[in-house]
Amino acid sequence: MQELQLDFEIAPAAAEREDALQLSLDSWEGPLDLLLTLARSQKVDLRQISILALVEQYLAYIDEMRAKLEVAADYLVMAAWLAYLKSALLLPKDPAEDPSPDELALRLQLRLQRLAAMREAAARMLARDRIGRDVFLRAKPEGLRDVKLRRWDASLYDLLAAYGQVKLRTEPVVHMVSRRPVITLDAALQHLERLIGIKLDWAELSDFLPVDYKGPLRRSAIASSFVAALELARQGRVDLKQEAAFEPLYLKAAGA
Amino acid sequence: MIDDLERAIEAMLFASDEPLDARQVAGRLGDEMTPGEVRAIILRIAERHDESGIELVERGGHWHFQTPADLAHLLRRERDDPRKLSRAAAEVLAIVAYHEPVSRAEIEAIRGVQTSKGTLDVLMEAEWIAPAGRREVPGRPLIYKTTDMFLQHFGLASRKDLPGIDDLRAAGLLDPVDLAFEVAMGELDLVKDGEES
Amino acid sequence: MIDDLERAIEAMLFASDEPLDARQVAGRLGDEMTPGEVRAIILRIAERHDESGIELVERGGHWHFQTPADLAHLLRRERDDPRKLSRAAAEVLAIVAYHEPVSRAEIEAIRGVQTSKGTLDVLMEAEWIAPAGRREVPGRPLIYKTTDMFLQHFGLASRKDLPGIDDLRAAGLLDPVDLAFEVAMGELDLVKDGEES
Repeated sequence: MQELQLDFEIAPAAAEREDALQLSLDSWEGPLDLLLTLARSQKVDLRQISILALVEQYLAYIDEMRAKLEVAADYLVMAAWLAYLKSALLLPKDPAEDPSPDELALRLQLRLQRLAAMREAAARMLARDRIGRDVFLRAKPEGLRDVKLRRWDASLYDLLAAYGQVKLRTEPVVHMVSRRPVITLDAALQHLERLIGIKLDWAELSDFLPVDYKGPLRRSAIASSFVAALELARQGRVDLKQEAAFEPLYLKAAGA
Repeated sequence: MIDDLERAIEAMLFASDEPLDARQVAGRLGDEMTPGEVRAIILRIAERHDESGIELVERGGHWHFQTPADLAHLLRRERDDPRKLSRAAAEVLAIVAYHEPVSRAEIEAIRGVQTSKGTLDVLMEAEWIAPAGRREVPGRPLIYKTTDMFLQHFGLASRKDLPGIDDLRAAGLLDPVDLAFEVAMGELDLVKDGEES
Repeated sequence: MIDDLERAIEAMLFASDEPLDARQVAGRLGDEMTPGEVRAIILRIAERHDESGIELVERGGHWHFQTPADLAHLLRRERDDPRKLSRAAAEVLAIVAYHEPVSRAEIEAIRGVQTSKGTLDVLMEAEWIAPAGRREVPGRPLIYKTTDMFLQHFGLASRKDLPGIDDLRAAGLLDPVDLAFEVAMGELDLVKDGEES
């Protein structure tokens, strides 16, 4: 893969790679970054680098740094791990060891390759023709605009109705309760008392209602007749029966 | 084939944040072009864009790109956004119509509730009411009246065509049916008024 | 002679302060053009501007006019200073672009270092990357992808144009280390098997 020098726009700390070894650790984006730069100094393809040589370079570099200043923990952790790797690579192979030092070295190499690939990709990306640096847009485009024209809707009726309300609101208020279609308990009692003598056998409560009661009137009649039936039962004048909850209610004259 | 100089000048005029004259262009090119030579090239560029969706125009010796005026409607798209007038606004409008000219304080006295500034703004935006001077009382409040647009919108020849109170009663608009409900709705409108302002 | 439709579309693209796609243009024209038909006309306009000082380019399906890169030296001014990126930000941006969608943990696995919150913030503020949902793994980490603004800024018609992305993919360099490791070990085993037989 082609090696590209990092774009000049990349932070100055990274700019002087060749002299990097003279710089402080602040120049590095972590131990892997330092390792990659050291690997690059071997001037070979990352696939062919000597991991052992790389480990030695890193350890030597960190030692040098530690003499001068405090080295961040993650660089030391890496150093310890690399020291372990180095000894494992140098010792006679132990087939029982898992993972083997060769596998660890391979993993390290793969990581370095991946970081190197992204570092080059970043440089190539930054080197593209960028808006504001290489290519330019119109400084003051007219712009496309969506203008909403608000239109208010109201009819003359709305207007007059609104005025009517204002007038009403400010007039003295008189409450009137309008008459609603109901069958009173008294009326139901009278009706039921009259009919109970005529029907001899069990009959459904609804059979006692006049057929011309419809809608709300009929509902009212059912309610008041039911209460009337309970009242007559209490007085011992009718018997009631119901098979189960919500089943039709039957009644007949008591003792009939 | 467009030559490099013409390309360069075209790009300059395109990217510049203000119109450029021939002298400025020549200066930026940095070589020995005279403003006259630059001008000749600019005219060539303008001609090339003739009849297209881009035009290069001269204003007081300075050149800039713009979109042709006959295409302006594409850049500014207007869309109707109809809205139902709120009940509060309808009430205020009715009061102005029946009692004009009225001040805001008078409107509030008639409505029996506070009127937000937003409600009057809506009616002025609709061009149904307009300020009609000031009442010569302490504080000199602004007074409002209805407009010709108002008469037009509501199909009235003049304000005299507004039905009188007796007409409203005859039309059932003053019936106290469901008064409580209407009052409740009025209170809802109050909440809306608060939001509008 | 350029027809009216072509003029209209050219004017729209020229006047717009952000890149437009064929669907937006069709919508604004307000008649029965399909995005495909609009696109054909856009390509015709782009071709007409070829080799001139203004070019019409496609970025992530959106089109805009810009100056050609080879004229940069004439147009570049000191004030034209695109956002400088730190090395960390440049790397993170590349990782998001080449691996998207990626989680922060995945970015860190490649870089071998923690990513400061500020780095992602800078890239999100530039609107070059944006959250793209969550990875359905334990912890449901947020994942990031690049935006159309990213493509525009770096002059990419689409992500396929990212420099060297095909080579990187073919070389397995966009695969995670674990996967690459399995592959490498598998190849080793194959070699060993071959040696044994």
